[in-house]
Amino acid sequence: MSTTTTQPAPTGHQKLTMAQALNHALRDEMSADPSVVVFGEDVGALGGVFRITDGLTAEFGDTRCFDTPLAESGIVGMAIGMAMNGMRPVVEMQFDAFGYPAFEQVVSHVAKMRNRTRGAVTLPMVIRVPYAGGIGGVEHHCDSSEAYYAHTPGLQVLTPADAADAYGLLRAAIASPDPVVFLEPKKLYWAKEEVDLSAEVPGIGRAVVRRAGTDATLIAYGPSVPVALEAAAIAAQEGRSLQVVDVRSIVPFDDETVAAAVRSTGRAVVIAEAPGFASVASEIAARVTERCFHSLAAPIARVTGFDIPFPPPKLEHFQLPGVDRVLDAVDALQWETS
Amino acid sequence: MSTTTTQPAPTGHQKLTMAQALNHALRDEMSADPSVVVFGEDVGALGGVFRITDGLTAEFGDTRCFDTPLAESGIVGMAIGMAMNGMRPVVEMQFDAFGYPAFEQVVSHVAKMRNRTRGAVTLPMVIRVPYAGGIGGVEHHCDSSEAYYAHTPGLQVLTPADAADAYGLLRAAIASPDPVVFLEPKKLYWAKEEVDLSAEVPGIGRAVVRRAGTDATLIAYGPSVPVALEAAAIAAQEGRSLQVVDVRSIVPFDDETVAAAVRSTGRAVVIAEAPGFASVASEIAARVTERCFHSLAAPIARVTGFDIPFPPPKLEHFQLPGVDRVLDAVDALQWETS
Amino acid sequence: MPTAVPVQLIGPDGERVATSARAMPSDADLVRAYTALVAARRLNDQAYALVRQGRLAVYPSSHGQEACQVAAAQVLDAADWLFPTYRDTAAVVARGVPAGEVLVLLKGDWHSGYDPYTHNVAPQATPLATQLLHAVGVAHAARLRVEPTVVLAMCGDGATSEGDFHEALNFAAVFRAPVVFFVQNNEYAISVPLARQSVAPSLAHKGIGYGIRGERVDGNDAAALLTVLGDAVTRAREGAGPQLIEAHTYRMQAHTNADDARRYRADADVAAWEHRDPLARLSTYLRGRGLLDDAGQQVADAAAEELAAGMREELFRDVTPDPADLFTHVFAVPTPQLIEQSAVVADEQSREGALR
Amino acid sequence: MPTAVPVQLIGPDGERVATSARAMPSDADLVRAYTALVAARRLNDQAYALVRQGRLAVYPSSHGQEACQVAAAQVLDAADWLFPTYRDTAAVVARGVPAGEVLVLLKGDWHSGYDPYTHNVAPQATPLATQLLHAVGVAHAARLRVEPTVVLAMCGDGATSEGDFHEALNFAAVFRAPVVFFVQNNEYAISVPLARQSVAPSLAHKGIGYGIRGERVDGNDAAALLTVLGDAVTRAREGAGPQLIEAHTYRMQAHTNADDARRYRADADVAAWEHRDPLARLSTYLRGRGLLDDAGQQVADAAAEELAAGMREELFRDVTPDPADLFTHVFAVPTPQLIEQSAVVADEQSREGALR
Ligand SMILES: Cc1ncc(C[n+]2csc(CCOP(=O)(O)OP(=O)(O)O)c2C)c(N)n1
Ligand SMILES: Cc1ncc(C[n+]2csc(CCOP(=O)(O)OP(=O)(O)O)c2C)c(N)n1
Ligand SMILES: [Mg+2]
Ligand SMILES: [Mg+2]
Repeated sequence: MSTTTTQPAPTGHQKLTMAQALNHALRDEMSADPSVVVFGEDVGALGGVFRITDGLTAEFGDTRCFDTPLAESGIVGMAIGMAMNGMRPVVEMQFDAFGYPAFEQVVSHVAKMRNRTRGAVTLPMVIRVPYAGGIGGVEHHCDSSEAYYAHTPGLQVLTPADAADAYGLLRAAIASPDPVVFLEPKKLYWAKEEVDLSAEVPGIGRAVVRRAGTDATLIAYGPSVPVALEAAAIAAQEGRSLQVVDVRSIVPFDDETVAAAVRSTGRAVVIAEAPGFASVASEIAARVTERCFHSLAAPIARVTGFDIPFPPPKLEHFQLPGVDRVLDAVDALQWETS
Repeated sequence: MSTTTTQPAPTGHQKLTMAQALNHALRDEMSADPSVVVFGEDVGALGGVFRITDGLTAEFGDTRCFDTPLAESGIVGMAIGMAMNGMRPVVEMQFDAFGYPAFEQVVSHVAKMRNRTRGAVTLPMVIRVPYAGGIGGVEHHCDSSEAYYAHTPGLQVLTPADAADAYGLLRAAIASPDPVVFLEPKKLYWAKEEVDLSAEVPGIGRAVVRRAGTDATLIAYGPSVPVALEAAAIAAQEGRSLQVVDVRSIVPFDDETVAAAVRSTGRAVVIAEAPGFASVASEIAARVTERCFHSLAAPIARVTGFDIPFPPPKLEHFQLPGVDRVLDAVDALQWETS
Repeated sequence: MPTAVPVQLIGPDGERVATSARAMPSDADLVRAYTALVAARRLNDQAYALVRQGRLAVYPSSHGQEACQVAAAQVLDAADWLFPTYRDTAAVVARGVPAGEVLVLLKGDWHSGYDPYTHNVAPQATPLATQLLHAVGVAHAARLRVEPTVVLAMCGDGATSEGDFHEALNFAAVFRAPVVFFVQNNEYAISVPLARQSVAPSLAHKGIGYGIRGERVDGNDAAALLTVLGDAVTRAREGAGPQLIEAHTYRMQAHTNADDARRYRADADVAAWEHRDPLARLSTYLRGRGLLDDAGQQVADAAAEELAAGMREELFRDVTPDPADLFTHVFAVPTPQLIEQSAVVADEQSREGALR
Repeated sequence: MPTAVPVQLIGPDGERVATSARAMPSDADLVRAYTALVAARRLNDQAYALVRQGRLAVYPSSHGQEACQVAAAQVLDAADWLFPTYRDTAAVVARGVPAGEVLVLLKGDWHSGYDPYTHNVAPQATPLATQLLHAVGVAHAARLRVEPTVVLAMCGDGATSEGDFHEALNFAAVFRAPVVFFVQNNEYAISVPLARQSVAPSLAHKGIGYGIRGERVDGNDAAALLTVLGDAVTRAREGAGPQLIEAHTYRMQAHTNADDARRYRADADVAAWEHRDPLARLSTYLRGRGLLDDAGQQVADAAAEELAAGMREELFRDVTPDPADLFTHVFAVPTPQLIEQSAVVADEQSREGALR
């Protein structure tokens, strides 16, 4: 084991950025299981453009963490083959929009292999995708691409909203017997939090109530969770009690937790950066309505990205669901009718 | 002009299959506008595996309708360049799932070119996709891929449900200054109907009420429209009056027509073949609920494909929303509460 | 640089080609290949008949390409892997997978009917060229574990145009993955002739751009195929990295039964290939060398007939696939959503049952 | 077959290479190129400074690659097309697009700041290799209309690994599209060195697999670039179909300012390229031949300084992009949904305005 790695050893509670937490998760899984391999563009010597794979090649050697030629379909396709042959590949798509060249491999193979072989061939693999906006990226670097994956049966789709979840969910993803598209909210990479590295690897498919509240429920995931929490904090000052649910696992979806939360308040707003049309937010609004219709005082509102290509850096704040827009949506939840 | 073409001349009313209607639309647009070019896999001498381009090469020459090397990203990418340089390409993806290799070109370029150049470069092009199930196709030949396109801002997404609409909508798509993903329900290719070839080219973005009804509204598009109509016919015998709306234009969506229809009945079922999660059906349920919440006696139901990879031929009827399943959903619309 | 002319060991007349420097396979290998060829041809013909009888939904036949099919299977060791396409049913069967299991896909019962690990045969791939990357991954994983596995990955001439072909060859080259890419150039991709697919001197020339050795072989000459593919497998096994082999052959029938080949090629074009038939050629050669006689032919025919009988039996057996399977094999543990959805189907079925 | 050694006309020492059979560009062309080189270098340096000053979000510099940039623009006619990448700002400017318009992308005001039709320059492409296919389409459309257009399409060494590179070269070859594919091999794709990208003898060898003529040229030798690219453009214009040119150059700076190149390459590696600088080389040659003197240098410097001053002026001008534009340019006619959504923003803005 090399000594060049800069992170502290992974034991117990630590203050970590989400990026560091993800790095720890990779290291811990690579240590625990020699079949875990990490590859993609610039993940080796450079440690990834976001440094998520920092030090892995130095620590585990370049057969365990390595750079590939520049071709995303190639990366995912090769990962499929390696997963077929005993490995647990974790691959990185450098940015959201650069996952699209791999779309056929993801939809037609990653998602289907277990199914087409009736369970004979399984693909324990993780596709990590730094996604969404908020970092002033130029075009093609800010897409919220979760709907494409979530709509595709056979993929698990996870997205953490803080460092602790990043650590736990990535470990769970790597340990999963089935493929996971792991969406990392870029703008949260550098947010620091307490992380318990010795906690048990969590189950996939559990939403969590991040803040209790009685008047309305904000349903968010990934980059929108901090927005929801901030909105709830402000609303509290204005005398309105907002509950915040962090979806975490888009597929499988935790209907129980989300529906219970909405039932308890009778009003809800779904928040997501992606364009709203035919999105995960649409799904949440639709399925929660199906389950909670008679508990609802108002239709579930959606605060999402507009149905436009992601804007240039100077305009991106108009596209991202911000606290004000969330609070506007809460205000519009037909309070007079209750 | 060659004499080998077998279709009758395009004038006035005719009984045509949807496949023939599409062929007429291509021919009429190619005749009207020399910048319209058709290309893809097997669209030349063969006339397409579904014969939609039958006779075009013979009639217009192989610079107007031609085969390309076998590469979908190449086809769409080349179409982008041709559209940039004065042509109106109409390309064919041979089957739904074979459009996925072109996904990056579609999402990152086709959908965005007008936007990124602030209108300086526009892409008047049509991507034709034979889609959905019901023909006993093996894996990868039956996907309902509309959600991927509908979720992508910058694409118009159309799908006809009968021969007349196939003719009119394809002409409208080719005439449109912006890109259209034109989804052709394979299982309806051979259904024959009266088509008025001299009718005016319709506007894009208009849903249509296919059948009047007062008790509940069935909202469907493409391959599910005939299912909805059949369900409505059966329900009528059982004394229930079902209205049927054919969406036709998924993007832009005709909120006015659909919401008015649902308001008039107070109950609705959305029907679509695609897996339901984060789908166009989710969107329709969510947006109609947003608009009609207080007119609804029950939550809008969805009858969609399950969240599973498309089944093998012998099992596909379990996946496709059938008349019985639609009627079950109608029965479950909480009639006791009204 | 690939040779200007494809390697040929036995000419269309069944005679040994004097000019070739390449070694002839052993007599035993040739006899084994011949038996397999007879079986492969029978398989193709039987499948074609089963389509007409409505027992198979569709069949992309390798009629005329059987030498490629047989050689691909024969050059591999048991621990090696084969990555076939939809057209390579005969190769999969030659590798030992029961025909009935292979045809599950085209019969429509399920997407794939065999366990890929039993014979190390990947599911037959439909999305063109995608499987080549999986092959690279399998090979690379084996290499990391220092296993002697070689992967033989098949595709057609048309598939070489796809981006995944490029990425697969490049990845294999850069990682020195032991993959033999085996292109069956049958001159057509459905209706599109090779000339509209590529204007390179040959498809084997594509190797150069990746630093991969490319070779051309007569795809209707089982002997040449055994030698060329066998040598490529050996080189790959010895660490020479990936190899690209282009076999020149011809699709004698339509793309599938659903295709109408007369729309795009003349019967005369097909007829020109009749005399290059791989079976006749090897048969003549073996008979000339005294390695095959009427008795031997009868044995081969009997084995082929047994295969065909088994196919008929399998395909006339009506299987009612269980819809519950649709939900069971999406994830290791079904999601709550899938449990709900499968209950819908179960409920429908029980009500239907009750009605009966 | 590409040559074993890249074409070089002027050596790193500024001397004419005696061994090359290729013609030297005219004196006028070389002087013109030199002025453009000085401007391109100044542009790179100025942009770098503007990043540090927070006026540009990011800048992928072509420092060290300016000879490629300048030659790419200079060999084209006005009606020809240029397809640049994110790194080819200098080429776009050399083609005549105002620097201020080009930098709109990296400044963050909009995705692309120039009208592509004014100078026939496509928007700078970020998704790697995708633009090569657009180039083929533009060229094919021109060819169908029997226009003499040639398209020069640029990409990096890394981008050659993408599937779209393969599809673009093959489409161009099959359709004989007049495209010059111009690969600037600067030895790195962000942190990944060429050796991990390809093990082919050269990237120019990739042409062989498509039937495309490939050539290698010293990417720091403006003279060689003008000749090799110029000849390729001429061949393409004359109907010889697509051409592939690989220029051997080096990325002297980090991938962008956001990158830390020391993580993956030694400063010494970079230093080894210092003496191959394209500016110094052409300057020495021109001075040696009496085509450049101090006065001439001053003129070039002054023009470059004017360019830089213009850049500063443009970039220190604060532009407040209008959010309404976000909705205006999605479709020719905004959908009802976009009208609703833009009203949300307008309402927010008016309320914010009211608050002030
Ligand atoms: C990605 C993709 N695009 C299109 C198709 C449809 N398709 C199936 S077979 C075929 C032709 C393939 O030709 P070739 O690779 O030469 O193989 P052959 O059928 O001749 O064996 C096409 C276009 C597909 N299966 N996958
Ligand atoms: C499809 C795609 N994948 C990944 C990226 C991220 N990316 C941007 S530049 C780059 C390296 C490109 O290297 P090369 O083609 O050699 O060009 P250079 O930057 O050296 O000019 C990468 C990986 C991208 N832009 N597009
Ligand atoms: Mg073929
Ligand atoms: Mg480079």
